Amino acid sequence: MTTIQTLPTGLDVAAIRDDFPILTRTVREGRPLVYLDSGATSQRPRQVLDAERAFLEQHNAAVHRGAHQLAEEATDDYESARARIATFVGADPAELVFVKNATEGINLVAYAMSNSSIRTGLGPESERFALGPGDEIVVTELEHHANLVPWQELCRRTGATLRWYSVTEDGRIDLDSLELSERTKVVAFAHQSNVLGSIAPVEELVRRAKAVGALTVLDACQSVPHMPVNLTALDVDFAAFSGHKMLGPSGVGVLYGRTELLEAMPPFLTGGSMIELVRMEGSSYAPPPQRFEAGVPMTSQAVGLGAAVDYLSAIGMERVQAHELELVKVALDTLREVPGVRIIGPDSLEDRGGAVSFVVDGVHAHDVGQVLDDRGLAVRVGHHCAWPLHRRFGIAATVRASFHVYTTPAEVAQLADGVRAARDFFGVS
Amino acid sequence: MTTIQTLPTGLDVAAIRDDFPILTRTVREGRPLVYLDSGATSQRPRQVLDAERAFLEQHNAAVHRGAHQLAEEATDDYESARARIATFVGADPAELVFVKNATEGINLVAYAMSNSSIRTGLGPESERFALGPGDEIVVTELEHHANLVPWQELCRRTGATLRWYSVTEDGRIDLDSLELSERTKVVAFAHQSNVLGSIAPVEELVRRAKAVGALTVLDACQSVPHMPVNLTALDVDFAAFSGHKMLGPSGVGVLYGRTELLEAMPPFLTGGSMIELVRMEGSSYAPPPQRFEAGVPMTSQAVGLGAAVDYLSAIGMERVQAHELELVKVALDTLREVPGVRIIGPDSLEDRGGAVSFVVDGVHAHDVGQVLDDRGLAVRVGHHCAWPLHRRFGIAATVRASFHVYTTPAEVAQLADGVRAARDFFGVS
Amino acid sequence: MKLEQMYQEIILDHYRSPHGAGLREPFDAETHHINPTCGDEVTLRVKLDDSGEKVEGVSHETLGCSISQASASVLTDLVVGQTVEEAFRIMASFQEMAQGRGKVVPDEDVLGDGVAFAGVAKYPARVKCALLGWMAFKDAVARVHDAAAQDEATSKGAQA
Amino acid sequence: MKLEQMYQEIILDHYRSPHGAGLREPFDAETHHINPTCGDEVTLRVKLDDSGEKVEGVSHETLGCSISQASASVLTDLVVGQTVEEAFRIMASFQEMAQGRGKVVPDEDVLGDGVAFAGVAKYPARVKCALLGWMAFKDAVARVHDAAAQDEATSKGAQA
Ligand SMILES: Cc1ncc(COP(=O)(O)O)c(C=O)c1O
Ligand SMILES: Cc1ncc(COP(=O)(O)O)c(C=O)c1O
Repeated sequence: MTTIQTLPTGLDVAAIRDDFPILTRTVREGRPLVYLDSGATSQRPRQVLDAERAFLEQHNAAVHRGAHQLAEEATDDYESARARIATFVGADPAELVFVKNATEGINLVAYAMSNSSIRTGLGPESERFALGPGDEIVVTELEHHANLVPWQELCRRTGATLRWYSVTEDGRIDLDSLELSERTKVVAFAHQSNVLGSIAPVEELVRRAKAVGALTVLDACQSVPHMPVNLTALDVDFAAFSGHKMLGPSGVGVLYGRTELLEAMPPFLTGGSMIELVRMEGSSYAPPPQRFEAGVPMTSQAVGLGAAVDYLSAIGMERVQAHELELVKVALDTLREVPGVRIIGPDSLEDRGGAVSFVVDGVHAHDVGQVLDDRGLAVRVGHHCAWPLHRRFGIAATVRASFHVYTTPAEVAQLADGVRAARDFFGVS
Repeated sequence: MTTIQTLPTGLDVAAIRDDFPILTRTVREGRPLVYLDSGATSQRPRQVLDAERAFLEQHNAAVHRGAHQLAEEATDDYESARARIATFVGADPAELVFVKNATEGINLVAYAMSNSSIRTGLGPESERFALGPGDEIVVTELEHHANLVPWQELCRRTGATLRWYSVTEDGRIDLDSLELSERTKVVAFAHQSNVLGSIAPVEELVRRAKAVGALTVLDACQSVPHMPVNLTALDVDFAAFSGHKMLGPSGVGVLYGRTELLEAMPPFLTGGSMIELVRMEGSSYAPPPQRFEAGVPMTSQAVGLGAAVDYLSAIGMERVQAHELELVKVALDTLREVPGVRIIGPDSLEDRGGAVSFVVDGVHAHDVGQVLDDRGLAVRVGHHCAWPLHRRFGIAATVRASFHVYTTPAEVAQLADGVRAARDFFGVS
Repeated sequence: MKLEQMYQEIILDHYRSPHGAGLREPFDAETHHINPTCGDEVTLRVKLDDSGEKVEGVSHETLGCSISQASASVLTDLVVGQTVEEAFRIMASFQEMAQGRGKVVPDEDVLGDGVAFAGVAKYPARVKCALLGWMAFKDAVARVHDAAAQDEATSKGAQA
Repeated sequence: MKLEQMYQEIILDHYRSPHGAGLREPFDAETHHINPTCGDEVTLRVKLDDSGEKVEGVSHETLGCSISQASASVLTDLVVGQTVEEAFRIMASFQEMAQGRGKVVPDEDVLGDGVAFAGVAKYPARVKCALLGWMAFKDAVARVHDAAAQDEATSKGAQA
C-alpha cells in the first residue's frame, strides 16, 4: 500500500493525505471515502483551514478601509495573498482581481464589454472593449457553461454573434473548423477541458486571435490547480480560476487581466472601495485592481487561497502534474479493460490532464455513479456543465473521475472494479 | 466590571465575549483591543468558525451537482442554511439568493434591470424591469456608495434619471424634498444609515413607492445584523445584506426578492447551475433562486452564515437591539460632555440604531482615530463610503464608533476619554 | 446493502421492460421534460377521454437512468384508466413519498409498484429522476385542459 | 509611546503653521488631488522658471489631517528653489521612505524636515496622507511640461 502510494513522481501521498481531515471519513455503510470529484471541487488541507482561522481569530477587519491596527494587519494579509497568488501564476499583483469564483471573473469581462458598448459617459480608452452587431465572439464546443453562457448573453446585449470551434472525435479543439476574422473581438477557451481532460493549444489559439486583434480569455479553472501555469508566458489577455478547485476556500476566485487592459476597462460591480470620487451627480473610479473589487471582499477566503498556493508551491506544480498524469494512466489502463466502457476524450497521456470521463454501454451514467457511491467512490455524473459537448458526442451524461494531490493510484484502480460491479448489477454483459 | 457588563437588557456580554477569540488580543503596545468598528465588519464567534470548519472537514462537496453522499450532505447543509436565514428575516427560502456581499446583491437587481431593458430574446414578464430615458430611479442622500453608484451606473446604461431625497440637519431622510412620479421605477434606500444610525421610515417610503408603482430596494446591511427585521412585513420588493456584518463569514451575502419578482427577472451572472437547457445557439434558465446563483457558490460561507443566524437567534434580536441602544446612549451621553464634539446624526435614541459618528473641532477625524488606535480603540475614520452625505454636512471625514453584541458600555465609555486625549495631544481647548 | 434498497427488484423489472415505452398515437398533448442536472429527457404523450376527465392512455420515450425509466413505467400503470382527479391524487402521493427523505411511509393501495421508490427518497439527488415522468405527465394534462378551455372560448366567441 | 513616533514635534510644528499654505499667484498649473479613502483634498499650484527646469514657487490649500498638511508644508520647503530634476529626486526619496514600512532609513541631507515622516511609514493607512501633496505636485509639474510641449508643437505647426 505504501509503495503504491509513493509514486515515481516523488509525491508522498500518504503524508499529504494526513493534511486532509475529510479523507479519513467513511460514507454509506462504513466505506472509506474515495474522493474522485476534485474537478468539481477539491478538498482543503488543514494548512488552509488553519490560515483562515488564524486570520479570523487574530486580524479580521475590513480591508482598505480602516486606520486601526487590525485593519492594517487585515489589509496586509489580504494583499500578501494577492502577491503570492500572482507569483504562483506568473503575474503582477495589480493584474489580479479577487472575485467570488471563476464564473464571476468571466462575467466581469463580458459585462465590462457590454458596459463599454454603451458609450455614454465613457472615455476613449474603453472603446477597444465595445461591441456591436457584426462583431464576433468565438468560443469552443467543449466549454464549461461558465465560459459559454456569459458570451451568449453578451451577444444578446450587444448584437454581436457567437461562433465556435467544434471538437474532434478524440476530444480536441478542431482548429480547422473556424476562421477568425477582423470582426472577431474575443476568443475565449478552456485551458483544460473539465470533461475530456484535453489541454488546448493555447499558443496557436493566441497567435490566431492576435493576428486579427481579438482579445483572449483563458478559462484556467482546470489548469491552474493541476499544472504549472504562467499567464504572462501564455500571453493571454484575461484568465479566470476558482479557489475551491485548488485546495483553497470556496467563495473566492481570481480574474487575471493584463495591466494595460484592466486600466482601460470600465467597472463591473460598483459600490464601496472601487471609487475615486462620489457625488450624487456621478462618480469616478479607482485604478485596478480596486476598481473591480466593490464592497467588502472575501477577505479570509483570499488569505485561505494564499495558503493553498503556498501548499501547492511547496509540493511543486510539476510534481502535481506528474502525479495526476500517473493517475490518468491508471484510470485509462484499468478502464480500458472493462467491456463496454468508452472513454470520452483523449485515450492517451499527450496534452492531457486529470479528468477521465466515460460511458458504459447499457448502464446509464447515473446508475454507474450510484453503484460507485455505494462502494464509497465519489465521482460526478451528468453533463458536468458542458452540455453542448455531451450533445456533440451524442450522449446525455458521462461518469467523470477527477483527481488531486491526495488521490492514490489504488483509489483510481477501484474505479474499474466499480464499473464491473455496475455492469453485473444491471445485468449487462 | 461584571456588573457593568450585565445589562438591564439581560445580555450576558461577558459570556458572549468568551465566544469571540479575537477579543482577547492586544494591539499596539499591549493595549486590550476595544473593537468599535462592527459597522464595517463584525467579529465571528467560535460557533461560526466551528460550523464552517466542521462542514469542510466532513461534508465539503460541490452543491446541487453531485450524486454521491458528500454532495448530498453538502447540498443539505447549504439549503438548510438558506432556510434558517430565511426564517431569520421572515422570508421564504426561495426568496433568498446567496451573493458574495450586499454590494453584489444590489448590483444584481440593477443589472437585471438593464438586462431587461435590452428586450431582445426576453419574454413579456421581464418588461416590468425595463427602463429608458424619462424613467426615474430614486435614492437618498445618505446612501452608502453600494446603494448609490450601482443606480448611477444603471442610469448611465439605460438613460434613466437619478433623483434623491435629501437629508435633514438632524440626519433624517427629508420626505418633503422629493415627489415621486409615475416615471419613478425604483426607490432604493438604507434601512439604517451606516453613518448616522438613523432608521428610515420604511413604511412611509414603501407606501409612496407603491402609490406610483415603483419597486422598492432596501439596503438592510445595517438593520438585519442589529435588530429584528421581517422583510415580508416591511413589504419591500428587494433587500440586501452581508454576512460579515452579522457575525457571519465574509464572502457571503443575501439578496431577498419577492418570489413573483425573482420569477419574472432575467438572470445576472450566468454559467453553471443556473441553467435549464444549454445549446451553443442559446440557453434557458432555471427557476429562482438557482437562476441567480451561477457557478460553485460560497458553500461553507453560507453554512457559516446559517450558524451566525442561529447564534443571533439564540440571543434574540430584540435583546441585541436593546443592548445596542444602551451602548448608543452611553456614547451620546459621554461624548456630549467633551467640548468641541459634534454628533453627526440624531442626538437621541428615537428611530436610531448603533452607529455614532462625530467630528471634533480642530482635530481631523484621521488624527482622532490615530489617538484612539494608540489606546487600543478601533474606530473607523473617513467618509464611510457615504461621501455625498458627508458633503451634505460640509465635512470630509467623521469618526464612527459602531457596536455589536460583544461591545460593553465600559468600552464605549473609553471613547470620550480618547477624544479628550486627542484634543490635548493636538493642543485644542 | 443499501444499493438494493434503492434498486428494488420491482424497479429493475420496470426498467428492463418499461410499460408505456414508445410514443403512440392518438394523443391529446405531448410534453418534453429535461432534468437540468444530468440532461435526462422524457417525451410523454397523454390521451384523455372526450370529457377530459379520464386518462385513456400514456406513452413515453425516456432517455435516462433506470430510476427515471422505471418511474415512467410505473406511472403508466398507475394512471391509465383513472380519472384525472384520481391520477393527480396518486401523483401527489408519489411526490410526497419521493420528497420525503425516506420518512414518508407509502400507501401500497394508492401507489402499487410505486412504493418501490421509497428507497430512492433517501437519495436526494435521484428524486428528480423519479419525478421526471410525473412532471411531464402533469404538464401534458394541463395542456389538454388549456387547449379545451381555449376551444370553448373560441366556440363561445363564434356563437356570440 | 508610539503616538509621538508618528506625530513628531517637527510634524506638529508644520501642521500648526504650514508653509506654502494659501493659494498664490502667479502659477503655471493647479491640480486637485483627493484621498479616496478619507476624502481629504489638496489643491496645489506650482510656478516654474521660464526654462521649466526650476521650481520657483509652490502654494497649496490642504483640507486634511495633520499628516497631509504637514507633508504639504515640508514639500514646499524642500522643492522651492530646486531644479525640477532635484525636486523629483527628493520626492522619490520621500516616497521610498513613506512606503518603506519603517524599514528605510531616510537621508536627512536630502529630506530635511521630511525625515520626521519616517514614523508615519509604520502606519500603512497614513502613507497616502503623507503622499497626497507630493502626488499633486508631481502632477502639476507634469501639466506645466505638457502645456509647454503643446505650445511648442503649436508654434512649430504655425511655423510650418
Ligand atoms: C448601509 C450599507 N450598505 C451597503 C454596505 C455594503 O456592504 P458590503 O461591502 O458587505 O457589500 C454597507 C457596508 O459596507 C453598509 O453599511
Ligand atoms: C473548465 C471550468 N470552467 C469554469 C468552471 C466554473 O468554476 P466556478 O463554478 O468555480 O465558477 C469550472 C468548474 O465548475 C470548470 O471546470
